[in-house]
Amino acid sequence: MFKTVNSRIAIASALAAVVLAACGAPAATQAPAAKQKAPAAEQKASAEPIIIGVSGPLTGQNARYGEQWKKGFDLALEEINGAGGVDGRKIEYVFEDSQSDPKQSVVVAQKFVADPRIIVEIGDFSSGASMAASKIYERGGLVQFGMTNSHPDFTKGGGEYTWSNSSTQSQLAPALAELAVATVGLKKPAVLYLNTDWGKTTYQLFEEKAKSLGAEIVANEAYLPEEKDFKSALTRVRDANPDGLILISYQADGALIVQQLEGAGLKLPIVGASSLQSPDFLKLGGKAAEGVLLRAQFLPSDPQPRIKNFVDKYKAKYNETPDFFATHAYDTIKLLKEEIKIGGATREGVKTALAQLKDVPSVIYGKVTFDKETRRVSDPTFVNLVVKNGEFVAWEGK
Amino acid sequence: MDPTLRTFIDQTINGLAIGNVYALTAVGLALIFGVANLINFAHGSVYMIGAYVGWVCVTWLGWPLPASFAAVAVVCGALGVALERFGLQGLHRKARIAPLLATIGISFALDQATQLLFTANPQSFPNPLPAERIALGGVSIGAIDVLIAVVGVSTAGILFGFLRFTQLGWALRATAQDRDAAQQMGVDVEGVNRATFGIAGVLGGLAGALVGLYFATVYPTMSFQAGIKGFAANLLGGLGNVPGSIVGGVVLGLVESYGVAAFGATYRNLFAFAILIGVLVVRPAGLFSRRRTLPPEPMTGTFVPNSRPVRVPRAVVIGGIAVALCFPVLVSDPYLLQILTNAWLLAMVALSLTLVTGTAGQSSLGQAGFMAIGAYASALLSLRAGLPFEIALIAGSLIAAVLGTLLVLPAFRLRAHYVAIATLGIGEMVNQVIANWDGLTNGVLGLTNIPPPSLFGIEMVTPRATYWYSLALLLLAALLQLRLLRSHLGRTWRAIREDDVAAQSAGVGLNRYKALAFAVSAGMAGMAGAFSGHMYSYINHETFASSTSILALTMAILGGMGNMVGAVVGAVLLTALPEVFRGLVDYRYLVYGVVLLLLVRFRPQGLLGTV
Amino acid sequence: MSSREIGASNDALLQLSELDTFYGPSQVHFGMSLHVRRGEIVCLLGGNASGKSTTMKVILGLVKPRTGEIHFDGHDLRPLSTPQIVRLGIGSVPEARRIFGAMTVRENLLMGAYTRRDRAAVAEDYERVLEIFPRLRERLQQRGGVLSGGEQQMLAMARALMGRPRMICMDEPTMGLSPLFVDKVLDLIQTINAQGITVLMVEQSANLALQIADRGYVLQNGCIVVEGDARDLLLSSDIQEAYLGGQEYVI
Amino acid sequence: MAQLEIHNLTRSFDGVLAVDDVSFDVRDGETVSVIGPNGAGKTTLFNLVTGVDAPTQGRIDFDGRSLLKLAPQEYAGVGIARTFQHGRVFGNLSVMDNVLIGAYARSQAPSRGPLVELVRALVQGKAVREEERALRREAEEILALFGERLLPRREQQAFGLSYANRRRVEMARALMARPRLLLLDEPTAGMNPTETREILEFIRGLRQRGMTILLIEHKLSLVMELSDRVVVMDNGRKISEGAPHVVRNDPKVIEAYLGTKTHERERTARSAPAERGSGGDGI
Repeated sequence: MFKTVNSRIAIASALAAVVLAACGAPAATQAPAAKQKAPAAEQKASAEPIIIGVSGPLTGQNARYGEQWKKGFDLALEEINGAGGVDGRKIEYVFEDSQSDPKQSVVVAQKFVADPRIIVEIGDFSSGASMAASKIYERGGLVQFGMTNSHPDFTKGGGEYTWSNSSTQSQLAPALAELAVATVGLKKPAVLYLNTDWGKTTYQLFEEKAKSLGAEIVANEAYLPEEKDFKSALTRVRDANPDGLILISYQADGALIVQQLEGAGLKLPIVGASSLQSPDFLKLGGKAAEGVLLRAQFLPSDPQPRIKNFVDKYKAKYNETPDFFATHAYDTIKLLKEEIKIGGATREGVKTALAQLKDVPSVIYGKVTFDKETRRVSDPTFVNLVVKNGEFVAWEGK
Repeated sequence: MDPTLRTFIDQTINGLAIGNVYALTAVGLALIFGVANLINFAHGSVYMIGAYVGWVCVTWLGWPLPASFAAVAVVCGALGVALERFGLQGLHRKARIAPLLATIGISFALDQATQLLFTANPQSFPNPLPAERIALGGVSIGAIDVLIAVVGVSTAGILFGFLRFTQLGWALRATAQDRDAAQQMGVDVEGVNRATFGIAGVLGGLAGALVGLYFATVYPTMSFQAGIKGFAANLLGGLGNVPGSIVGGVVLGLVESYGVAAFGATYRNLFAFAILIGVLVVRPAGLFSRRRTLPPEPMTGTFVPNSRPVRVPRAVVIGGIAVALCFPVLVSDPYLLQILTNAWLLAMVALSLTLVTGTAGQSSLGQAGFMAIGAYASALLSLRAGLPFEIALIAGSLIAAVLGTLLVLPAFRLRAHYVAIATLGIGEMVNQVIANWDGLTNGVLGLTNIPPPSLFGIEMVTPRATYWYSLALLLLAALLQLRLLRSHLGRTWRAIREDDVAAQSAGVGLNRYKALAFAVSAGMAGMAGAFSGHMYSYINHETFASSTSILALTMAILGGMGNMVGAVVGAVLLTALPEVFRGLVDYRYLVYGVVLLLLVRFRPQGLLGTV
Repeated sequence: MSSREIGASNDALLQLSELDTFYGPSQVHFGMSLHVRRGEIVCLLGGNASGKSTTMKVILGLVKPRTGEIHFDGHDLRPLSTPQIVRLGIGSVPEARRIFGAMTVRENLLMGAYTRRDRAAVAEDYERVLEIFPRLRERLQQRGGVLSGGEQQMLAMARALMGRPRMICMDEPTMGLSPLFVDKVLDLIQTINAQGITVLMVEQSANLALQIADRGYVLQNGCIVVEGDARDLLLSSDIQEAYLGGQEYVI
Repeated sequence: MAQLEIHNLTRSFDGVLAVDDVSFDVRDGETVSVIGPNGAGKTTLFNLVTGVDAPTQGRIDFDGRSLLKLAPQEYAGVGIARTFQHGRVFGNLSVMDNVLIGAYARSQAPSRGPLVELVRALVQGKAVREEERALRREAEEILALFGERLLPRREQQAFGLSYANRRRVEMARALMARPRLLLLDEPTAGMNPTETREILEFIRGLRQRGMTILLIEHKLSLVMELSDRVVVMDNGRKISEGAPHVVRNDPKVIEAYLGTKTHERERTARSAPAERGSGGDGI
């Protein structure tokens, strides 16, 4: 039954050797994940591509967000590289899976920092994973560009190397309150919010603004990200007799809530945060999503050319309507391209160029300019949407 | 109708519906535990696959519900059988920890395979049932509630009939009661084993399909929560007790529902685990145990494998340490340094676990909770009290030691599997409390701007500095642990692990040594957590998730129980493997799961063997 | 087949030859041999821990000997699994009865017929067995675990009969029973034997077992030390010596 | 003077009497054996005496102190050591460590609080090292009692030992506690004649050195050779007690072992507890 001791040591040490050897390898051998189909004629043989690092979830609990990002990236790069790239250099990205786990995002951060080809980093997805890596990016002099990081302290974590084009709650929440209280006229709303840094901050800012507008929040229910059964919480909401429901939710949980409303005996006007704006919310919410109002940042069916062009191209490529995350990813790549044009394809260049950007076209915001103090988008615009016949359409008031 | 009464009835219906689903999951686990004496960590994955099969049938193929459910039953039944045949067969003769680990590997592989096939996006599973609701007085019931009730009750009925009136059902019950006697009746117990996994697969798959339909969504990660809740329900009713599991599921559903009604939805899991631990403490064998149990046979050769540990020559260990110390001089790649820094920190956790689980025999799945306590204590002390890093780190690990031990105290009367589940529950509770205790922990917003590790006021922030700092802490911890293991204390702990009854007869009081083991272990895990927190500069309630506990257990088992060198080797391997497989991108956790499974198959006692 | 055992014959239904059996490092059988002829009642006697129960386990394939041979009706049993051996026609009344306590008496009985597919004949046997054991008929729907020790013993025997075995191995069928029940059980064993079923029984109560047996073996520390015709053994003092310790301890 | 006194000990399981009103004592320096056929209640009796199980009625006193209030781990402290029926050794521990555990109750380690113990284990000062060295010497002396059986294997893990050697390790562990009463549960079960003979000689040696022993054993020849007195049990009751040669010729004992030759049986009608199947968690 027992092998000799020597053979076992041999196995163990062989394994260890393989692992360590392989550890050293991937940095050198890993090919960029993006596959470009630019015509050969347009390529300059000598030009090295410009590389963007992406740290995000491709496996694990949040893998679906990483998948959406990829779609947005690929579409944007197809356009940019199809048009010859920047100064004749193609842009590519390296997507490293972090599972949105801080243990792995710091490893990825070190990997990117150490890879001189990488001039800017995008991600990570969750606050825990992103902010654990911020200091590493700051020390490495590599800009960390967050797309989903609305945590109020995110852009403080890595000093002037941390930027984000995610609108903050301080912008979104008051806008949401204005829609719900001032426009729709809810005086006694109930709020359901996701118990994460995002949901909680949004709720607190919403409450502040709603009160100042004269509304009283009769019930507030926080719920965990993995929650699927809202019936008990909704029964509590029902007992508070609200005149409307505010959803500070993501797509899947928001859809579950609207579906379970009827079961809880609730029929109320619903006003949701922009995060609900996704084909998934429509798909998962089905009929129950009809009539939900959103304070959102863009409307896919908006006839404005900047939006229509994007949505059409996206639909042609993926046969689905883009969601908030894919659109953000698309926007971000386009934005970074502008930076590179101004500041050059270096890390320092990216940092300085971000502050100089002015009115960069964006699908979501229309035009983006960064606030140099907060390193976030200044004055983002919002639109009101309503779900009608399974689609988001502009809401023109009652 | 009186609104309070109406609320109560509504919450009861909610609880019954979700409890029904818990019960279906728990029954499968109970059958498997009864027949194969195994906690099946892959059961949640079977449940998830059931949901996907149902979704494919209804939305892609357009099949009616009954046909779809039949397909779910067939596919998941076959999956259960395959799981036993390819993943576990032959392992049940090995130490019990081996098949447990094998099921963890299988669940990794299944979850990842599903994600590759259907993407990670949640898929819409529209409910084909009529939307009308049946009004009963002031409350109303939807068609889906009725469906769940019908499927739940009829499945329980069919299962009852199967167990009572069919030959295979008898064989199954007979095998669960007395394997040897069943064999003497001519029962092919291996076949019964397979059949049990098949039936459990059917039940788990149906539960998954029902939940998919109930919430109109299916997604690959639905497996973990389902598995945990299934265990909880099963444990409430008593491992291996089928009717008990049904009641346990319903009780859990109701308790959660009433708990949410009283305190809010964020307390759902806190409630579930609190009730679980409560029941474990009061009635360790479940709510319905009848048996007054005398001390069972020793765990020797059953849970912890017997093995001759590989004697790693001292020169190799010292050489290894020397190489580790010199590594940053030779290699400057911060990526590699960060991987190894992570490996050293996880090695500390693996060491802490191999002490309490490997050496003292108290299987812990709560190390992440201890890490979180240490991290928050240290971060808060340096943020709010302005303590220097070194002091905060030590204080943090001491607080983790004391709090951790106090939390585990009620679980001291439990044994083997039960300790594992109780500590898993405790770990989850720690994170839930952190998320809900805004005043102290800043709630879900987490703690930002935690000062980086420093030494005598000098910040240690470069990859090399953190590498050496964490390695030094690891070596210090290892040295302390080695000293403990070489003292009478190590001997006493190992004696308790091997045979607590015999140890007692030599005069050893068990609680004292369990407490000491948990204190040292929690302190060490707390230190690793504290260092990580300062290194990350930001922590929240999700930073130290339960998956870290399972990872640490995997490392300890892989290295060999109680084997310190093994724990470090396991930590380095399991930290490095996913990095090695980075080139595989989406496939890496699939490969990781398969590698884990293979390692268990060929070296169930761990790479370096039990000490 | 070994020719070393005295009295080994070609009409033996069961033949054990030169068995060495181990539990881990501990040796139980030391070159043990015995045989059972068709239609016989053979009792295997011996004190506690002499290796009797292990002999039963070896025959049923629950424990495999390290060396030696086991043949039943021309079949080599060593490579066969327990269910395969049971299918060859060996029934068992295990030590401590091993009733399925959470199953009803009826279910226990039908478990005995687990290997059989001839449903009509099973139903016939079911009635027949209940005629032999009328006590069980009164308790058909009760759980096996609530029966008294004697009733459990009956159930175990009835369960073994349900498999229509050619031979039944009984491990201490009288253990822990009151005298009244002991008589009853012994009578029943004779009844079973009269129906043409060969019986190998392990017993500690030598005087009782030898009253109904044709032949007997005495096992001590894993070796057969005495064997012979039941009547001769009953009269000889060898058994008492073997049980309570003779002058010479080491054999 | 009687060291261990058992008065009217009774243990019933669901109304079935496994041990029924048993009384006997073991005096200083005496070797007393308990014998009886399978199911006689010996194991239950042993479980009661060792504190693993609690009696329904009756008293167990040791040196005039009741043992019933003690937790299982407190027995070692009052001077009672035991071995187990199936030989419970610590499989993954070395022979030496197995034996050293035996000295636990009389070592310095547990005498102060757990924190002091932890610190002492970490620091391992002079006193700690001295004690450890002394205990090791003592353990080697005890191992030497078994000749060359264990001493050369003292650093081997116990699970790899032969069965007989594991039993020897168990006995060495019990002796290491320097007990005043040694409880041996079938010390030669599963041993071959030569090994049995060795154990017999070993126990005889202990006896000669004045050890008080309570022995449960199946090999009656060994019991007859070793015991000062023999207690015979059948169906939970004590049916005979006395010197070995007296008990051997007691007709009641012969009948209990061999069964009656006639049908006039005098044994009390009583069933032993159903060992299996009662109250399984019903699948």
